[in-house]
Amino acid sequence: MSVRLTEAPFDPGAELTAFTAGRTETGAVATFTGIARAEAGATAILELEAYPGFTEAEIGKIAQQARARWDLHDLMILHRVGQIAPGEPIVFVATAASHRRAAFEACDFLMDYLKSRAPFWKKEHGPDGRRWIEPTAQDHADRDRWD
Amino acid sequence: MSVRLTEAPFDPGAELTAFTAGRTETGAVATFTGIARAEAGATAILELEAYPGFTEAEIGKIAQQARARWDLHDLMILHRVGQIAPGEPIVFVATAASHRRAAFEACDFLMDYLKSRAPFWKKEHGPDGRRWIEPTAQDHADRDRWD
Amino acid sequence: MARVLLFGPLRDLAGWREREVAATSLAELRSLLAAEDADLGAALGGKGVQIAVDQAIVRGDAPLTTRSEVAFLPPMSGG
Amino acid sequence: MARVLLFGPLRDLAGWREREVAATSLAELRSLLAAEDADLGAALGGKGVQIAVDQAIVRGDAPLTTRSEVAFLPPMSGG
Repeated sequence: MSVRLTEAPFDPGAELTAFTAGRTETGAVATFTGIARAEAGATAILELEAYPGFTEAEIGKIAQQARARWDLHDLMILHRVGQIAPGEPIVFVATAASHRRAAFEACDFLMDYLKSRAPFWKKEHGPDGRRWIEPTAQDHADRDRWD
Repeated sequence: MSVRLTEAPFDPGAELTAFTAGRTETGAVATFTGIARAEAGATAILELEAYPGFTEAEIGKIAQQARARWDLHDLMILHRVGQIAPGEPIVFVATAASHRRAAFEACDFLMDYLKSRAPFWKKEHGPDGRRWIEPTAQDHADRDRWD
Repeated sequence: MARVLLFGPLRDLAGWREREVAATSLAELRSLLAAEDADLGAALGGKGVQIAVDQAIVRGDAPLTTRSEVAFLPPMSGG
Repeated sequence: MARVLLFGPLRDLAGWREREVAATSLAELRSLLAAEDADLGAALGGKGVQIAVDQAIVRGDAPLTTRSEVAFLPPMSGG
């Protein structure tokens, strides 16, 4: 299991290649990649701030919940911090299980929790200035599906 | 949108890299990779037979259903045929959308339909000989969730 | 001469994958194949076996031309 | 000298991200910060602001040592 933050851009494909390598019993790998949207020029740069140490530990608790709930062989969470340009990946989550239902559900669950509860502070730098973003009502509703 | 069959092994990571490249408005990419399981030595080789032309066309119909049902920017389905060794990827599905719920649900839907309805014939070559495989009751139940 | 294709367990049962058969209808083709190999004839009419003529699923009889491709598709395994 | 960290909009409001403050409890630390900057003092007590001492969330008052790290965490954006 791995939970990492990175200031540098990353390639989700390279992460998937490494995550799937050598798995002869896994059967199913689900992934999610979140990409910064340009929103037709409305957002130039996204700035994500974490609390190093604390943020990884809180995400690790979410990961442990997923492991308790589904029979997973492995999972990984990689999250960008700092300045992120449109088109760059923000988050990559991968789950490995014997069967696809567990892999899909755990990946979906991890994303819902990351989007609504993970300790990040997010600022959009757009043509109309800067603004801090909070989770949307949809983000909260998505997360509440798992209660 | 792309639907491909391949006799050669493929790297799901390389497919994901290509699928995500240059997407500045996509937001969300979900993928699923199905990998041949060794099942602790019980399965040595998996043999997958397709009906070239027909199989791609039938999968294309499933893909069109997904596009009608969810607001997708793109999708791809890549499927191995021929002799597949344990640990080798069998199927890779990727979906791109503005928001993660559409990407996840369409990917999940495509896999359920591929596993239960796609025109493939699958044979396991194990230590106890060869046997043809049909979809499991679980595969049918998974697909029926979408009716 | 329609081109006949067998898939999956049907191919194992028949011992061939592809043949040319002179038949002007699906019904005639099926009786020719059954006359040669009764087990195969029974299997071709078995539960869940679908027939595609020129890659489109057909039910009941269908005319065949010399260029027709007839595929017998046993229950599919999925991917 | 506890180390004080501000995140997100609190950092923008205060104009600093990290400072050393001499305080032996969280309550003392908060009054010192509020005495210096009333807007910040109000924001630190605002809705949804959590406080972590040495990376563990605390509620109410807490003693601080010279090595304590105090983080004020405004409502999180998620990833």
